[in-house]
Amino acid sequence: MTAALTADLVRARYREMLRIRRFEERCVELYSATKIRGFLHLYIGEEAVAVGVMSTLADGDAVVATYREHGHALARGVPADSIMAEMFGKVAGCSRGRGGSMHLFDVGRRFYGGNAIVGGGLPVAVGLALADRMRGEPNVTACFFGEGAVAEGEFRECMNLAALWRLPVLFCCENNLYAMGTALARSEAETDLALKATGYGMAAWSVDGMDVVAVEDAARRAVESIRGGGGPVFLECRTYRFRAHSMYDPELYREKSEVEAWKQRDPLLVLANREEAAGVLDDATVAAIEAAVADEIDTAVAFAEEAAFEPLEELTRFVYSEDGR
Amino acid sequence: MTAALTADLVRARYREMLRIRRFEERCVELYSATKIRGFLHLYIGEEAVAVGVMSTLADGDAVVATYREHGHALARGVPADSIMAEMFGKVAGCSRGRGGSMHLFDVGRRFYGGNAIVGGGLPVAVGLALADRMRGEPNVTACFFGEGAVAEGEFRECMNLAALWRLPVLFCCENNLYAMGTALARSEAETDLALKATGYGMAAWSVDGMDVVAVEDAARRAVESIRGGGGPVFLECRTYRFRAHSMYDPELYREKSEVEAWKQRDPLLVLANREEAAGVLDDATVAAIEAAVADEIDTAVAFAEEAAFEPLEELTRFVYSEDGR
Amino acid sequence: MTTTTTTATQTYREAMRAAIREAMQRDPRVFLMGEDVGRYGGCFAVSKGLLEEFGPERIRDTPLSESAFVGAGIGAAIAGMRPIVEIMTVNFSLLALDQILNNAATLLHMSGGQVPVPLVIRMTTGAGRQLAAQHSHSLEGWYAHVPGLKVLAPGTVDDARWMLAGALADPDPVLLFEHAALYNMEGDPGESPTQPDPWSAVLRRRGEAASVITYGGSLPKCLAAADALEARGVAVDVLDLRSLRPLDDAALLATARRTRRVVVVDEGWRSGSLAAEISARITEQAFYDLDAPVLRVCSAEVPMPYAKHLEEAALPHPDTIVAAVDQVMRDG
Amino acid sequence: MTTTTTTATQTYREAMRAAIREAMQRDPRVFLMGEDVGRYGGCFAVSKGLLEEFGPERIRDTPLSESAFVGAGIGAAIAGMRPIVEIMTVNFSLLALDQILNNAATLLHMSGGQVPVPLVIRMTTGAGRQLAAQHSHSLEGWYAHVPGLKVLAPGTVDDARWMLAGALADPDPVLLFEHAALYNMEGDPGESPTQPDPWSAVLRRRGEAASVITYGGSLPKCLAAADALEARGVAVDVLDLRSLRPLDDAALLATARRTRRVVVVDEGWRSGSLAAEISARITEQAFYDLDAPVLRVCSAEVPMPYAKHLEEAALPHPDTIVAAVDQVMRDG
Ligand SMILES: Cc1ncc(C[n+]2csc(CCOP(=O)(O)OP(=O)(O)O)c2C)c(N)n1
Ligand SMILES: Cc1ncc(C[n+]2csc(CCOP(=O)(O)OP(=O)(O)O)c2C)c(N)n1
Ligand SMILES: [Mg+2]
Ligand SMILES: [Mg+2]
Repeated sequence: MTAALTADLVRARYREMLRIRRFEERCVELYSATKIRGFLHLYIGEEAVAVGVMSTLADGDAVVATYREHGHALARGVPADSIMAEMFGKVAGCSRGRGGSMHLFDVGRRFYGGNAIVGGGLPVAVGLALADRMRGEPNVTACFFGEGAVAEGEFRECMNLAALWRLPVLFCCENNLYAMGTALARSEAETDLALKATGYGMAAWSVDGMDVVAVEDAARRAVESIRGGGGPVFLECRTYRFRAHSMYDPELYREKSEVEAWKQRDPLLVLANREEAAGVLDDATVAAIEAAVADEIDTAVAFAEEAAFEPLEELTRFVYSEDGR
Repeated sequence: MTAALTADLVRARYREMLRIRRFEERCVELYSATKIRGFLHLYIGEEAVAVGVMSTLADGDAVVATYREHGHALARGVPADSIMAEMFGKVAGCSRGRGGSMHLFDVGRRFYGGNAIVGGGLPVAVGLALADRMRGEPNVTACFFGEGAVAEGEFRECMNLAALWRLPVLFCCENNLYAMGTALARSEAETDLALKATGYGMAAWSVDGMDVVAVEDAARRAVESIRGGGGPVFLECRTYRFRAHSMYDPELYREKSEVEAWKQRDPLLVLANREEAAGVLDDATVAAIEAAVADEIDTAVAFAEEAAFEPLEELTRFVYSEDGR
Repeated sequence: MTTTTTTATQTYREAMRAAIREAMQRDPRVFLMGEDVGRYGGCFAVSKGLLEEFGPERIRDTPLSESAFVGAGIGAAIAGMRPIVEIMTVNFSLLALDQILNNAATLLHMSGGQVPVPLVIRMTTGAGRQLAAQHSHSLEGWYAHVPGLKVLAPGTVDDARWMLAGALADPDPVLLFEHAALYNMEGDPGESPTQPDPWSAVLRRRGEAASVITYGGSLPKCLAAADALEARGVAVDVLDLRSLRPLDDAALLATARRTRRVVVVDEGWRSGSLAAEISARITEQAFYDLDAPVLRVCSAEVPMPYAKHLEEAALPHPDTIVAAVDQVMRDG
Repeated sequence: MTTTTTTATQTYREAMRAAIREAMQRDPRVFLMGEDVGRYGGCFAVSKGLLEEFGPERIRDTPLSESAFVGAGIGAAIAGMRPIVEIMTVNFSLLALDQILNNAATLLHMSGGQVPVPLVIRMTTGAGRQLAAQHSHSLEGWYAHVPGLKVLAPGTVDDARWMLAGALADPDPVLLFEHAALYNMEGDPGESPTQPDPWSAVLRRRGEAASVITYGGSLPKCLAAADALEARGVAVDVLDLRSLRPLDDAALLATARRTRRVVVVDEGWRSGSLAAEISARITEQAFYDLDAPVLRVCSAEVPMPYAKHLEEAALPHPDTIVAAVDQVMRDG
């Protein structure tokens, strides 16, 4: 498969990861400028996971993510301006300003959020897959969650239910080693996450989550197997969060040196250093990509700035459906 | 160890299992006579599990059971009369008539109930063990639950927490193949329950739950290892429920023939047919045991009949402690 | 579809079963999912026989994983199915509350209107069968506190037969509470709905002396109390709320203003009960029309005891309701 | 124990930390358990520094397993320890509700008095920080519905400093709700408790025009409203409930009877709010002493939106409280 990674694809993946990186860097500035509020969880360092997995999904497939989902939304094709507008709390936002950073939605792209309860998105993903299965649709539901979620009962119930009913779910575990300040070894008695899947009779494998090509290959195998009726797959992506858990995290729980070591494996560098990238990502190309990305983000920020706030009279809309009573 | 099973012990175990059997048979009559109400879940057929495990516990150890706990209470030494009085709803009952069949308690014997939420007792057991551990007490907490509970998130969270903190818990899974009408294979993607424990890095083994000697040997090994600081153990006891799930179960989900086949492995027969029992359980001995058991149960019923009901003025007692405010 | 036409009297249980069967026959998107709904026949035998008729895909037995299968119902509803999720009893629904409150009730709002959740969750509620402290809760009032949810409580065979269709037709999550003590109640639901849509309250008795406002399992008790009062020449309104969220304010105020004396009967624990909300609403909006303070008849504030005499003492009864009506008529 | 003596003003956060530290120094049975209470320093930094002082056994980080570690707290309490379990926010407590309601609240009763559960559960509650629909609930009123539980809501630095000891001294399960918006509030808790025990309400302002009854995160808003009214020559009572279960009925009735006009302020959703219970109780017991119906100022019935202007519009504010007081004074 790696052979299939043409120069175009190398550029495309690099660009996609850079979009996420620069988008979030801008979010940090906008947070300091109090344009963005609430919790802001950055995906910086983990871009290869969302980009690698999303590139294997079809339009009909569904996605469920967590509160750390800017990258997933961007990689799934949710327009940057509607995401930025959402974080500005504007009506033009992808959730009309009701959700904010933690609750990005885009049903047209089957992007079902944006769930801020750890493990809370998994049952929903199982249900989306159940519906596809009952209707004989060939879709796969990709569900992203952190390794911290593995300790939640909801995770374990869902792994069993999906395996028992052989539902088309890709359980994509983003193992960035920490749940806020809790290292995996202080959260799980057995830290080999893929091993857990065997307790549910589910196929499982681990992949280097800093290498977008490796993630894409692993995800493609998983998605093909799932689509072929092979039942759910648990995919552990070994990655790392370069930034704090959120904007309010003093990072007392890890050494700067550890962070630095992982930064040596920055997914942008890892891709640039792969042989397929040789000569493809020259300075001019990268500069051009940077420029295009900067453009897109500037446009998104301008769009968000100019967008309107929802009128106060609309406060209680969307509590119940308008076609309901 | 089996060698340690002297003639006295054979008689003792037989007698203990018979006590439970006859006690519950009487309960059925009393249920029809509407002396006992609410839900009544019978343990008949599974006696070897409670008797085998309890015989390995010390006074300081703690026990947490389910709504199917008459056998556990009796085997733990809770007096038959206080259990019967409880089911009659009398103030002399082991829970003052507040709990009934599903909520038998006897703190003096560290018997912490009697929990009617499937999986609900496990976190409590983990906490009892945590307290012992923090205080350096050598106690073990034995937690009984059915195989159906394995699907609950609470079970999975507790397995992980106990293993992570290496708490002195014996997880005793009574695998009687059905959760109400749901066969294990329709509840778990992986039906090898002991295998699941590996996902938590916990020691686990399975045992013939119809053979009290086998259960006792397995439980003794487990309890010794736990007491020795080896961390929690998951013990699967393969058993079978001879009666309906409760008083209202038409048993549409299993074949009479299956029930009959398991009755050939009645724990009373299995023990009687063991070599250690040869010549020990002659007709006279069995008759004497039957007589003694019948006596005990008659006394318990008479006690329950004569016992008083709690006065209505006491209705709202025990909502808060009386030494509280 | 003779299977769905109802022949004269049937039980509340049979009516609910007929409603489920009819919904499944009419709409292929509808399926029933929950613990022991299939092979066992339903823990209260409501779904008995449906597995044979519709098969295991649509009468779907689940493992004991309340959070996962309720959440799966949410996901399936989002994707266009019309799941009916059965939770054996409201006590166990606590294990699925994260999914119900944090997802079912919020997804439409969090997504800015993109993700409606047309899910129906059925569960039994209430005490009265000596099932003690972990199987006797009445938490429907709790659920009625949550914006984004709708809550129905069929208290008659008629509503057991016809309310479900309204719940399934609704685009938002609807919780249906069936009081376990009602399953054997008999009545004739007729061939078609006679009541208005499920969301409005219905006056089950009409009188001028006072208003008794109730729902679900307490309705038969209130009707019995009304009969007893009638025998003494005291005629009262008995208003059946039917929908606990939204509440039919107009109906509440109409009866309160007409009789000027109100008793609310609710099996929930008194403090923080739905009865408190009804009392507060009536007082807020009809204070000057009342001749006496709104009274509440609720359960004693005790985890339900097993012993029959204690459980009975903890619950509302026709005689305690009659006493409350006498009281509210003496007041002022 | 200089660490526990308080030097003049400190924040609500520091006061809570001092209370925990003092409890742990005084009683070896006390320990703190929850997600990120240790290495991370507490998600709201309440427990910052305690790991270094007491070590990982007594400042115990847990996995993300709300049901297991809350239940473990119950078991440890039963066995004689005095756990303080921290749940990051009330929204996540839904995952532990089975343990809290079906075990902590019922074990004493189900066992006929044999199994008290001396457990303290601390959690943050409330909105106001643009955390949207899954992180902004105010469910303390829900918990106050449950017999067997006690519920406290410290609304001042003083109570943050001194209430915990009372909660730990209680033999039954006590839930302590800390409104996240209060952590940076400053005050001087003094060297020892000045307030009565945690279970009685306290009059924070005294006036004759009307009574404002509130608790927790809404207290500062009510005090601001009282100031604004004062400036206009209108003096009101501001009653801080402090304990939501049990409720201090005597204090509720005393203020209601004296001013004859009551406004209840509660951040919970209006329908089924704790404010409804307070309205119902006052009406039941002091109907003839009231000059106007009890009014409620609550949150709009909407899952909390993210956008600042929408969130603010959904919550009670000093001006909406002032408006309600003006209203209740116009009434009747
Ligand atoms: C049920 C629940 N418990 C606690 C939290 C608070 N919380 C938010 S993110 C987080 C850490 C989750 O870690 P992980 O699953 O590894 O995802 P990551 O943040 O590392 O991407 C916690 C504890 C929550 N949101 N939901
Ligand atoms: C959380 C929860 N869900 C459902 C029930 C209803 N219920 C009571 S017993 C039971 C079956 C449990 O099966 P298992 O754990 O195997 O124990 P067994 O009855 O076979 O001993 C069920 C579903 C319950 N009590 N609690
Ligand atoms: Mg993580
Ligand atoms: Mg079983």
